[in-house]
Amino acid sequence: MIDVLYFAWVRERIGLPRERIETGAATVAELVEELRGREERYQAAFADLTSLRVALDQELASFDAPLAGVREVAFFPPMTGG
Amino acid sequence: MIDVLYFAWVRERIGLPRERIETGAATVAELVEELRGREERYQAAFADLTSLRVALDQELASFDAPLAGVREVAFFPPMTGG
Amino acid sequence: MRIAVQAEPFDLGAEVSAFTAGVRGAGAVVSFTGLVRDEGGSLSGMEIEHYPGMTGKAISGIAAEAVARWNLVDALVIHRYGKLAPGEAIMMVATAALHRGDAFAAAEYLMDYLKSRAPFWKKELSAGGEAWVAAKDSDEDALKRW
Amino acid sequence: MRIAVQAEPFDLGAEVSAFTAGVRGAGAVVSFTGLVRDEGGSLSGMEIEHYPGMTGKAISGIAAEAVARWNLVDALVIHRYGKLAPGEAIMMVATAALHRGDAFAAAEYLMDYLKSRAPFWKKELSAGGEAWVAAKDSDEDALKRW
Repeated sequence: MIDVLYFAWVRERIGLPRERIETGAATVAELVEELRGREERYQAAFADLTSLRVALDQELASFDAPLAGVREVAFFPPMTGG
Repeated sequence: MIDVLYFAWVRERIGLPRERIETGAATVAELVEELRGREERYQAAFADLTSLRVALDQELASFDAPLAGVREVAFFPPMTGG
Repeated sequence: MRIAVQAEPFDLGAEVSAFTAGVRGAGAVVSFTGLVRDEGGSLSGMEIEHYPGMTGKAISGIAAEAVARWNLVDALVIHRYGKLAPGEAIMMVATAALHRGDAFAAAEYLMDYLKSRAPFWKKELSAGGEAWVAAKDSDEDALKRW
Repeated sequence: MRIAVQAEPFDLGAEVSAFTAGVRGAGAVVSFTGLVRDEGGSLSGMEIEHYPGMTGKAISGIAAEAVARWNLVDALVIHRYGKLAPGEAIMMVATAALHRGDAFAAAEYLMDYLKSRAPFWKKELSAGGEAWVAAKDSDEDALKRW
């Protein structure tokens, strides 16, 4: 089981801020594929990975990063702080 | 008659902050020559022109600038504000 | 080094004063403040979302990097989230160093990294509706100079 | 645009607050403050001499140039003269612009020019005596980047 968090328009498209997911995905990219296969709203959120960022256990990561041992995955658009 | 002002160590070497001078000098450089010829303390102050700056009527100028129409000449070391 | 992530407004003047009073030995203090622009009156406000579990960590990492790289005497980052009105301060950074070059460089570095690497997302609110602020390529490019 | 040349201390926090409150429409405010360093405790203070007839004029010219070049919403310069103790603020600048790059660049420009083109001279006071601060080649070189 892994916690998956969504922020900004990713959260809005998927319609929830977080969920717990049972997954066998080995990498972030595999998890994205799995989510895309679920429902239209996931396809809408994950349509263009170049406009998305991912953090694993609160550290920025790449989409080919392994999920082994990871407890929290977060998906969000490029940040616009400051 | 022209007002001549001295600041920082130029003022200290010459021993006064300002004086009125009757001069026929056509340029700043000629005025400096004239002052140098006066007394030792002026020689000490004007020994090295590369370490001096000059302002004519409160605007930075060069040593070859003409004095015609100028009412106030100021000599000082490179500035150290900020 | 103080990092604050908060919904509440902060008192910019009091923060700059207190920061500066605490850095005896430094010769230069730089502060930056980001304000909600009113975009010619078209904006009614801004809403800032963040990632609570990550924000403090990310900012601390960026600030520690700046302190080490420019040998800062101290650094301060305050960043708000939630709803803000035009003219309100969104965030501030302050840096203190022996010399001005280091204080300026560190403050610009902090801003460039907070902009693109701290998990905040801005949404502009106007009479016409809401719109997420898109990240600018120029902000990502700004990181390359460091 | 406010230029102040004064012997009295100024209230940094109040100045930054008031400046920022007055620049509605701007998105970025940068402030710089120069402090008397204590040089490891060896300095008892600093005395700053200036050229009253020229100082205001020179600073106004530098500030007007910065406002025009970076399209500033506003700029502020306060510079003290006379005797200052270690830790005291010597001067400050503040700049306000739409975007952070302009506010930072204008503040650095102001500092570089005030340093070498405004008629102030610093003398360091210590138990061992007094010494005029020498201008640094690096300060003159800093002007070349603009």
